[in-house]
Amino acid sequence: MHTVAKLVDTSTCIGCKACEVACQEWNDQDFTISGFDGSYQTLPDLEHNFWNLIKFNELSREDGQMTWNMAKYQCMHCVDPGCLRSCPAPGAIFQQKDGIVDFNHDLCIGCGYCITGCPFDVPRLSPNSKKVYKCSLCSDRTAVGLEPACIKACPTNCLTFGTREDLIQIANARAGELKQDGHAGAGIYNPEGVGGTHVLYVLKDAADPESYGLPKDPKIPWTVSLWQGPVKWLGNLLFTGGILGAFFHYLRYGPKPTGDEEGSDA
Amino acid sequence: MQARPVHRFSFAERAIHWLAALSFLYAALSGLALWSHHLYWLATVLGGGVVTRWGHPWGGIVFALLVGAMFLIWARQMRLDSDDRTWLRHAKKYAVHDEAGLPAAGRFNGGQKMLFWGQVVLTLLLLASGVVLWFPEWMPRNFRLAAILIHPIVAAGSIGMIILHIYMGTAAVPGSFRAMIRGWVTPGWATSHHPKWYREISKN
Amino acid sequence: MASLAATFGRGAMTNGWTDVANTDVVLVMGGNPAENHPVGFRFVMEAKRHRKARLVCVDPRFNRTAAVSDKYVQIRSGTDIAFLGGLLNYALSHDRFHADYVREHTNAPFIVKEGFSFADGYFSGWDEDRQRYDKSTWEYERGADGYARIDKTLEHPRCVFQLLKKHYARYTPEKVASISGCTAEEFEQVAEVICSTGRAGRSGTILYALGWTQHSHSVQLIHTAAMLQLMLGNIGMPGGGVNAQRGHSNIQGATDLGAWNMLPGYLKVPRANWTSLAEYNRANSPKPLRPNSLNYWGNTPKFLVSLLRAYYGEHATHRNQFGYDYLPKIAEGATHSWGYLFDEMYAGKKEGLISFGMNPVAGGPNSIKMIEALGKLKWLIVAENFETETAAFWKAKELQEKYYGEVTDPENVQTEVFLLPASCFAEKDGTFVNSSRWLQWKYKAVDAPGNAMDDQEIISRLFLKLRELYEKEGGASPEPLLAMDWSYANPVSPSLTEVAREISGKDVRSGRQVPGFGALKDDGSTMCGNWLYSGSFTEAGNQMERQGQSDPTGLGLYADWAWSWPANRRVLYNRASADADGKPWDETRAPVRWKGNRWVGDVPDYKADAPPEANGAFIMLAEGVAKLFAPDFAEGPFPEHYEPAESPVENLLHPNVGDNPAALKFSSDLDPLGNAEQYPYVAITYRLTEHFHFWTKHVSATSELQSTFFVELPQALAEEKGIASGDRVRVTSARGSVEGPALVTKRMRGLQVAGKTIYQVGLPIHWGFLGRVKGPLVNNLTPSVMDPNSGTPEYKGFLVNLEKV
Amino acid sequence: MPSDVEVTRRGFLKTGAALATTAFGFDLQPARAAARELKIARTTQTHSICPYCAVGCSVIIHTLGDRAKNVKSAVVHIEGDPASPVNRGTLCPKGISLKQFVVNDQRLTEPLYRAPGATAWKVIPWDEAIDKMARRIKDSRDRGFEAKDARGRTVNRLDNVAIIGGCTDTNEINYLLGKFRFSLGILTYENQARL
Repeated sequence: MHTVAKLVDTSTCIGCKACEVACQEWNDQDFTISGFDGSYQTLPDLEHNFWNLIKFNELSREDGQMTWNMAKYQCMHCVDPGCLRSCPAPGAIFQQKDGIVDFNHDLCIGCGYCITGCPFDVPRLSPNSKKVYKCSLCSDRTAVGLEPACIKACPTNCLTFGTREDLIQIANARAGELKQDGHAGAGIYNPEGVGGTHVLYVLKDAADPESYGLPKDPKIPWTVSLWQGPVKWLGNLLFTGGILGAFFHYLRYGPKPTGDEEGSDA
Repeated sequence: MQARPVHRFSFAERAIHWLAALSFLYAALSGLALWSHHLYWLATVLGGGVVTRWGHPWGGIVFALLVGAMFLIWARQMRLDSDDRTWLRHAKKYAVHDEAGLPAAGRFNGGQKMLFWGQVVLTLLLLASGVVLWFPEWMPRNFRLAAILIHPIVAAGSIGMIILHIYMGTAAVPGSFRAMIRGWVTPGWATSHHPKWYREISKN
Repeated sequence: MASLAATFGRGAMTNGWTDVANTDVVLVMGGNPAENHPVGFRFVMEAKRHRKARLVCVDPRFNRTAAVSDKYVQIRSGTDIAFLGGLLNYALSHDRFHADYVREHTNAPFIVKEGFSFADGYFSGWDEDRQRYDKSTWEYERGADGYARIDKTLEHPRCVFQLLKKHYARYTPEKVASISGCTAEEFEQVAEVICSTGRAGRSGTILYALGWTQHSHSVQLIHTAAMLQLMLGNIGMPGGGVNAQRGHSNIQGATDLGAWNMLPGYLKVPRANWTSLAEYNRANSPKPLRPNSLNYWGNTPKFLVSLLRAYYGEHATHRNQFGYDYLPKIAEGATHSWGYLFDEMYAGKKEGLISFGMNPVAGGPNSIKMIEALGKLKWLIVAENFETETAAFWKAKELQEKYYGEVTDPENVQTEVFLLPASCFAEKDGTFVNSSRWLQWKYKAVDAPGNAMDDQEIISRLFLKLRELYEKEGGASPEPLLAMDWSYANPVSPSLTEVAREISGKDVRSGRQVPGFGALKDDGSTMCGNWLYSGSFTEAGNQMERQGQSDPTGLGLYADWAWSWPANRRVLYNRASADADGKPWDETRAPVRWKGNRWVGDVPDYKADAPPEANGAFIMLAEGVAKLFAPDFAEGPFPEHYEPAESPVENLLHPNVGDNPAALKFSSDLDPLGNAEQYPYVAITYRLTEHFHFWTKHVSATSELQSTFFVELPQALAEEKGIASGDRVRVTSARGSVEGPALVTKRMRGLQVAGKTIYQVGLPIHWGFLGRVKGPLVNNLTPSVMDPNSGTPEYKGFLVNLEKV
Repeated sequence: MPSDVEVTRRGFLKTGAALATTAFGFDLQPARAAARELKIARTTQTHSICPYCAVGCSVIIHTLGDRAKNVKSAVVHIEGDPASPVNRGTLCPKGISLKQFVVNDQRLTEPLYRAPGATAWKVIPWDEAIDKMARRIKDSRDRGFEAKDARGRTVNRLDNVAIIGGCTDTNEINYLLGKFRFSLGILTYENQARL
């Protein structure tokens, strides 16, 4: 079965924030009035009710020229999602066959493990409902064949929606164009550390994703992997071993002699 | 011959112990529910996932407070002396009921003292890592990453110790359970398990 | 728009949004489309992606457009004419202009009368006493046949081409750099890219907006751009043009339907000396200046009479000159533009003001003067969706006193105010005309909330009540009012479809809709509310509703989508896309092609069946060709760099003439101008993509995106002043002051101008004392200095001081 | 807490198939149908044009109900119309939040009147507002109308009343406003186009 994906061509992002508002509007988010933090960015970071943020990165290059990198940030819909791996509530986080990683808030217990498990620091706990929220890739829209709201809104075709295979092709072609255009370092961002993502980026400087606000080499945190893997198995072993050990100890050695057996029932 | 009961645990000691035991049981079961999807049915039994997520930290807090109380009343008595160290070196003999040559135990033997100190340390670790996991939204990411590993490891260790403790306190050493329920033991029990203690209290 | 009309014949974006995708080079200057027209900007990105088009951005701020540009140059606000003049000079001196095009389609060969000159900042004819030009030397030399003389070799020393060359020879890269604050290298790099379109086979477009129109020399500035595009052969070409990106949904329509001193369709409101219809027609039907000029304005009588017939219905007869006398007549020399309106209001000469969806207090300029002027009115009527600063101007003192200088207490404001709840776009049908001149019909989706009323009903009920009062009581000259036709099926709330039919026009006798303005007559047998829109609602139905997708040329013309004025033509002046013989300059991008007996493709901007050599390509102009030399303007036939009215430096081209000598200035006590000693920094006002004007501060989503007014300033200046991002700063001009947090950025830098470091300060405009988010009115700072041709205020490039609070 | 038990069991039922195949796996990745319902599945769609800038984007206004007699329509969502060659369904942040412009508790719903010197608005009925305004306009016109100028030429003009606006309203309304202007003889008529 094909999987779906979003492509973000950062070389064409104008930071218009249409995707931000489209997301807010479609998902009927409550709007909160933000303060001023000295930049054009709407908020310093994602919020439980703000799932799609354009990060503005003002950089002056060595030759004195400016660049103003803008890139949309949201759930990456990892092929191997750290949130899902760390979630203790079965079914609260699930990965659809089309690759979308979504939350079922009926089942979410609000433990916040997914927040820690996510290598992109995306999910956010709502102080009101005590549940965790993030981009669902508009699974309600994609389920009926519509594109996600952010994709539809984007005026400059910076965002594209389609099958992951198609988008990887498009992204590679686009990176090739950028290379021809003098951006030798152009490439795509599809980090292997999480098995690839269903949100792909074209970057002018693929070696430096951090200049777009993207983590350089995201992986599921080793502590999460260790916990979900060996620690869990060893723990299971310990519990069963402990109980069985006690049982067989009793069979073999029996109770400790007390010295005055007859007094024990007094 | 009807032996005169020997007073071993005060009411306060027993109350604290059993409150700690109950809170530990709740924290452990609710924790195990989140430990593995295969044990998530425990959450159902305990009132559902949301309730479990809500109750587990509170259970832990209660347990930690009670461990604190135990620390206050028992810490002095739990100091390891040279006899205890010798005892611990020969703990294997104790396990197979070959107690000849083991130093006489005081009110608590070396194993019990180790359980005490082990629980004190592990509870502190559980408390610290647990608070981090309790409020992920306020915690730095590195803290959360550490806690997400430390908490289950420590919990597993703690549960392992308690399994041993329960075995020892019930089946393995008859009379121990009564000591913690009713507060007294027989002179024979005292003589065979804690002779040094028995000698001391008999003097008075 | 006044500029484009004079240069090309029509005051509108020449090409349209969809056409921008056809371009090879985009010059964005005086606009920030990525910020303010993001959806329109998508065609720039398409051109970049599919045609490898180069995007050049020239702006005082490194803005969102600059972020995706291929080349960015920072210049000082108000120096665009210098920069563009430099480009003209570069094209001419490097032979990078489209010579055949220039010869064929512009007035470059026209010979100018002897006596025309330019020296020391003045053209010939300056009248120091009257502070205006006598334009008698700015005329063509006429031959014996009465037509203008031309020299197709372009060698005659007084031909426009030679005069132009001489005029701009002063605009060397070094001069441009020292005026604008860029480097000569930066300028030349840009010039090379822009002028690469100066040949057949390459198109370049210019996208501009209010960064050009809001100067005291704005019309000349846009004329410079138009001249550049003509020199490069980019007018009439797909992917070419001078494309004004208009800021409001129906600015184009509102202008088309008559604002200021215009009737619908850019017919002039009569002047007092045009005492009869015949005199009006004589004065407004120009004579062709060349034998091949189609001179379309020669049809003025047909358009005016059809309009009068629509206005006055049965009351428009041969005997009463179709009601010509009912129209108001403007005194000679008078102009009733924005600046005069509020200056006279402030002087107590106006009694009442009716505002439909405008907010002068916030929109300015010089908000304090706006507020005080409104306080001198007897009554004010405002129809709006939301409570605006204008409707609530009397609250200014109470609501946000700290942002104002002295404003009057509410108790002392004697103006009676009516604030009427109007329906919004979704609550009524009707047409908006976009920047591309596309008339797009929309449908009503819901009822207006509460007792809000449709605007057509508000207007009609007022009109009918007034008519009733005049019928009952009489009064001053009731005739024009009683003669005005309001015989709609439902006069209280006319159906907009019915009004649209009236605008498009019909044959009075048959009652059939006319197919287009070609069918209009000057004998009263046709009626048409706006000749430009004639054909938008024909017997075949409402053409503006159409949603056809076909685009056979692949040039994005979309002839079946909505309806474009004039005559559903998509690319204006498209005849100029081909040479004298009708051969397209670029075979891959030909909007029209001559097929031996007719033109095919887009609706030709030409007679559909006239052979290529029959007429000039610019049919609206008496010359028949586009005007490089345009005597229409107040300050000269060629644009010259003048400093803003408030400038930090002297004019490097002619120190004795600094700013535009013909600029409109006012002398009330609220109109002081500042100098560079007191106010050393250049300020610019602008919009942000997150907001629309002063509307979206009522919308929570957009308020969340940018909740707070801020002052954008260069890092170097901030360091000098000890200001960190987020610190509260006060910006003061000679008119007033505003306060807000600083946004310190590397994207703006100090500019080296005439040996001085000049800093610029950016001020987004979107806040006020009402709305979900509030902030200062930036127009407290702006001066009431206006362009003499258009009356547009100088919102960009005025002087301020800056201090940390 | 029976409801929680129920919810949990429903969750398990939904994930049953996945459970069967990953009996001992810890990385449970159940696939299931989307839980969210499409909020515009059965709304009424109306074509419109964005009222903000002059790009002229087409939008689709989704309203509650199917225009049946007993429905009070309300805007539930607005998004771009893909049919338009201008925007092809895309919009800017202002356009995409148009719903909040239409459905907005700060909208004016009653005519308001402020008497000279007053410090607050007063709600007045429409009829009274129209009567009062017409009276003011007429009084000003009667005072200021100039039928002939100093040189005796017919000028039929009024210069003490002005109209501004229109650039955010439709052509048809601008046209009516023009008729209104010229019926009164008003000379000054400015709009945003020229600012």
